[in-house]
Amino acid sequence: MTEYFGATVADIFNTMPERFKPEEAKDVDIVIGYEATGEGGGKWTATIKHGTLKVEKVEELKGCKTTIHADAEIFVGVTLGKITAIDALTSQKLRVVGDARLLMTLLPKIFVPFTVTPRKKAVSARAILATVESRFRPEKAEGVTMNIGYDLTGENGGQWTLMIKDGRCTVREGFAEDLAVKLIMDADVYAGMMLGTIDGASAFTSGQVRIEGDMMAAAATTKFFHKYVDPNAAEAEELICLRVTNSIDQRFASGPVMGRWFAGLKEKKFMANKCPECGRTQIPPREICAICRVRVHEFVELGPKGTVTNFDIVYFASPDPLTGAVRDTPYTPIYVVLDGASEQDAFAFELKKEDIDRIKVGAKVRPVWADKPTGSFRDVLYFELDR
Amino acid sequence: MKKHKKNRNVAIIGIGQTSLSSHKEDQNQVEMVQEAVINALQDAHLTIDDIDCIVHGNMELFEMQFAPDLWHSLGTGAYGKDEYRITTGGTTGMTLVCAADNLVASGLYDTVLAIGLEKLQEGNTTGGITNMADPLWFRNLQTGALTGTTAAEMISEFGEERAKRAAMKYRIMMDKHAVLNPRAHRRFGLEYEQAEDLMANSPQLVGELRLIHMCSQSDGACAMIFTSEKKAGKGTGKPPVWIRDHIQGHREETIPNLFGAVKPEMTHHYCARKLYERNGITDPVAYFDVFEMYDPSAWWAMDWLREFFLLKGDEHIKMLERGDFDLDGKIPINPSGGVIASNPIGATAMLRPAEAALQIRGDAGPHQIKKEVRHALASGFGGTFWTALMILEKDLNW
Amino acid sequence: MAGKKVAICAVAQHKNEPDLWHKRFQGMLLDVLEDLQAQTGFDFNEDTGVNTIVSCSDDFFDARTISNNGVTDVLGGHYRAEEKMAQEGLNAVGYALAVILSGHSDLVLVMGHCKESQSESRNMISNLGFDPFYGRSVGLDYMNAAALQARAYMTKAGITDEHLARIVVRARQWAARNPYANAREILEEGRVMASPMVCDPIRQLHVYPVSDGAVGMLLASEERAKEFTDKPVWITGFANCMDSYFLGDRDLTGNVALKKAAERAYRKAGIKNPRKAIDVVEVMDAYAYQQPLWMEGLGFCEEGQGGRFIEEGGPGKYKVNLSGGMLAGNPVIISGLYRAAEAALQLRGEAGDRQAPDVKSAVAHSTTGAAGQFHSVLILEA
Amino acid sequence: MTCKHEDTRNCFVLEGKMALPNQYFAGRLGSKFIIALRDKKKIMGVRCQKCNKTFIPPREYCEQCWSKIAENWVDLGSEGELVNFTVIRYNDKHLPKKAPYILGQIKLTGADTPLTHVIQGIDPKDVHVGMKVKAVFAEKTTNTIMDLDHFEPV
Repeated sequence: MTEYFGATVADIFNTMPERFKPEEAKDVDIVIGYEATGEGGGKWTATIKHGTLKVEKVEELKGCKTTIHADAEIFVGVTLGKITAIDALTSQKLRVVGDARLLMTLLPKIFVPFTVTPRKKAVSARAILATVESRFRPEKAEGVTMNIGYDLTGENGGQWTLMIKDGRCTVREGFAEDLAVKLIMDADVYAGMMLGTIDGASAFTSGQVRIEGDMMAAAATTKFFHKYVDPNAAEAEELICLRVTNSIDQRFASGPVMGRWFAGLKEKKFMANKCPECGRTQIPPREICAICRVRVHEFVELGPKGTVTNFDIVYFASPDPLTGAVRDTPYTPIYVVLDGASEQDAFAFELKKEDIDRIKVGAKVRPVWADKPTGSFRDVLYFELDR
Repeated sequence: MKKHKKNRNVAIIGIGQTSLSSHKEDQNQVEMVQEAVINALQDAHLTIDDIDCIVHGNMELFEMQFAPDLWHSLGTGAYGKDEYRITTGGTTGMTLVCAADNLVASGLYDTVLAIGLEKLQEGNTTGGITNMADPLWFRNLQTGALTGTTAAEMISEFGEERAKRAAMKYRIMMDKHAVLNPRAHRRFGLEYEQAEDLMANSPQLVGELRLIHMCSQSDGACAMIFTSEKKAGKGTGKPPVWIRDHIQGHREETIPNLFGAVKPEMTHHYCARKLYERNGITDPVAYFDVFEMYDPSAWWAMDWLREFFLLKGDEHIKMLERGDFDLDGKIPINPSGGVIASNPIGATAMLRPAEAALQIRGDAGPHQIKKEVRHALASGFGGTFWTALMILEKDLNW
Repeated sequence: MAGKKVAICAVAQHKNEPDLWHKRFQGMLLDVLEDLQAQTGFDFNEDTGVNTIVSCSDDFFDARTISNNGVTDVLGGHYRAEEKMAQEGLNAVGYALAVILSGHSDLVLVMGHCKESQSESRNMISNLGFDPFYGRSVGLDYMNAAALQARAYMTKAGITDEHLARIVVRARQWAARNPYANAREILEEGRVMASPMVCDPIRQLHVYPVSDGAVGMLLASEERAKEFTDKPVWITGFANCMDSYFLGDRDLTGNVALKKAAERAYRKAGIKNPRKAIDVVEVMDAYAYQQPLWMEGLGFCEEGQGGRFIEEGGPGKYKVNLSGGMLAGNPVIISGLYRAAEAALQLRGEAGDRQAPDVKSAVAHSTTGAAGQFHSVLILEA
Repeated sequence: MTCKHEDTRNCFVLEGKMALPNQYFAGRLGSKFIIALRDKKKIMGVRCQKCNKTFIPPREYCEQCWSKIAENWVDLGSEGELVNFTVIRYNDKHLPKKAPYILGQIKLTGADTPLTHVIQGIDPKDVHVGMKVKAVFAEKTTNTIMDLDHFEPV
């Protein structure tokens, strides 16, 4: 199949089950359809239900809640992060029928990202052993005299001894007579351990590695050497990225003016303040009237009912940067000139979900208050149509 | 109205940009800044020793870097020099140019380098913008930074079909310009034939504001060098471009009062009116040869053209429909592709006068306007509807 | 520049407080604005009033993206130009000077605010002023960076723990006379020397206290100044200078940046010998050791002679920080603006109990960054 | 004016936080520096031939003469001299160690500029300028300068 960026479209779907995080998908019940067009393309469905995943290659996309469509190259590029998803979506090179938010929210949560492992040239155990002398750290092996034997089995195997003495390390083929410890394993397991693709501890517990002699000495040897660096790894440049959440606690002062506003909410009242010069009612109140540039002292109660002057229907909510949570859409912020307010000074709040379909400019609305207001932004639940 | 006066004339003599892209993993902040600074110095045929003063700006809560100019000084070349850091949100880049203009005109400094930057990839753009809102009230409402009200108003004023078509034509025109600009971030290769499809199928964000209408999020930096009339043209590389005048108009932070039953004069309109008045410009459309506008979305851009050019009724839509804003039109808008194509926030508003100056010099590259550009307008936008507006001239003859 | 072209017509300070929990920035700034208007009667008329405001605040300290956005109205910035100096506030005065000299505006309002008490730790904020890989991760912040500078400088200049105590005691004595100062309690040397080490050799009482404040001033061109005051304070010199970012690249005791900034500012003001020409000095001494160090940089003391300077009563002789200085508490972002305001009051003869006789010229200094990476110097004359 | 008297009856303090996720890039040069530290336990500096100075941490250009020095890597060795220090006696979230800990400026043998880093393995009261120290590398990587965990007396 045709490769793009070192992977095929099929690779993405073949690796899906192993990349799936069932614990994150416990509450998910969805069928997602994928269509990659052009060379190397095809159609797949992913059925995710209560922590289970079924991936199928299909002829037709049927019964899908959301379908994702793109040219095969775009498909692989976006999945690998080589092509910016939002750009592909903006230019319609990637299309989503249904809920486009899945790309940004659900999918990153329930799947480990798809990556391509660059095909490395195999490194032989012999080549790694050839670097042992140069990786030796005499400062860590002060006063140590020890011979360590490696019995590497399999096709690329052989027998070697590492001899540590007088702050030097030499490697020779075959076994020396007084081995402190002998490590027996397949040569490929040794190579894997040195490259970091096989975990040493689990290789030992699983019996892939056998140790004869002084167990403690075997454990101590690792610190005598610098880590082996794969010479082929240099082909893919590593660019360091540091991910960190910077968080500083704050104490925001209300001051007397906003303090009065919140005190009003506690009594289920909208307390605006009124400019002594132009009579404008500011909601929420401000210390000054920006237009007349005079301090505002007088508070007046507005509403609680009002007239809608403008509204928005939000279909796309950005995820919370810290939690990744996304609020339900659509939701509708409305702009309301409350009864008694000056006509340019609208108040912004959210409309009750059930009223979204019937909202229009000029509609009369009323606030719905929390049972027990505490003087916070949660005291008003939403506005609803006044009928 | 007082006439505009200036202690001495100020020229733009160097312009440097980095590429604008969604990611720059291979550079840290300093290195990105330095790339723009070196490009500007080369453009001006100057060395860092020729610079008297640096003006730096970005929006530091995006990168979460406190007093970033202090670290960035490694790349800005501020060591041993005077330095200012001036920021005003989205308008920052333009404010830096205004500041450089003031600093040179004051006589305190002869040659000033201004640098605006943002590395949005290093931060969280949405979170950064949410932190703009008052922590006591609006930050908790989380109604978001996007609004579809302009779309709704244009639809009600000009009819659904015409309004939607206008916004989409503007959007595709911007992409056509961006395709010609090798530095632009998003170059999709959109065609006008796609308009219908995009109007119907681009994901909806808020009301009729769709994903395709919105600006990008980019990494990048822009540097510009300014000098006095006396020094301009002496040993510098490119012909000077003159800053004639600039104006800034801010607004109180409360936004809902823009959506009441009556609307206040828009800051764009206010600034344009004042700026033209004090410079004796009566017909801006006839006067200017190009306008680099800060256009965060296609809907806003269409609406704002009417404000900036002090037009009435549907004149701005007619102009778009006639092709007046095209690259070979009467007054081309954003030959660079605008903010819709590239948006490294702290540099975005500086890219407007930078690109306008390139047009005046005639060396913008593939997106150069064919006819001669003598008078250019550039705008910045930010905060809670803040405006910065600047007039650039080819000749010192106003 | 030379000459009296731009004047400070009025200054207003909000009292510095350790925790203004009941006030937000807007309220603090409005107090300052009303004070300035009461003093001068200026307005915001489009043609004849203030149409350019240079503010000073910080996004981190305010915890707000675009910190000036929240205060545009109380600065009078509605439909006017408002530019935020995102550096220490003394640079706002320097930039406002340029705005007037350029001809762009003939009146500029400068307004700064900061509440250090709002964040849980100002050291956490300054830690974010270091680069993410080499500086933040080892825990650098402005206080421990200052401690590194303190040790190096004290060794070089022969400054003892006792000298530092003397500086703090003197600062508090003057602060007690300054109604705007935060820490006004008189201290004994013994108490300073017994205060706990926070970051050797810096003790708790060597550190400026956490402070909330706001300060403003009205600047006018030569032609307009007389409309607003009969006691103009002229700005005759301003300059600033940047040193290297990495602490290791720097000579922490050599005042490289401050010397250059001072030299450039003095040159503009036509000052050859500051010791003779300057009557009062306001330096931004966030930590006690900084007072003699900055005095060296400003040219009032030979390099490396800070210890002797204290012994010989240099601070008294040159009338350093009659306000109590930053050691009495100003927020870090606007401490220089307070320095300039206090220097202006001295020049106007309005400094109350802390007034020095016959003040004709003054220097105000500020610094930002770790261990004084960046310095600003303002020269004022009556 | 000092402070206007206000009615503070309705005033309160809202507790909140400023918190955002960031991802910082070390850049190509910085990555090489950190990878050398992490994988090879080598502390590398960059040398300006013109100014005859070797700098650490790395930077692309020499700030003094503005020449490109990015690839002039020099192995600085892992020992040096403590040229300055402070004992941090307060605890705060941004500090990598519990107080009291020593923050020092260490001039490595091959470098001209000292590096600011943590000193351990000595009582704060015994630490002194001029002490010889050596690098101790971290067991676990953080991909920062803390891959060099601290310096300790030789």
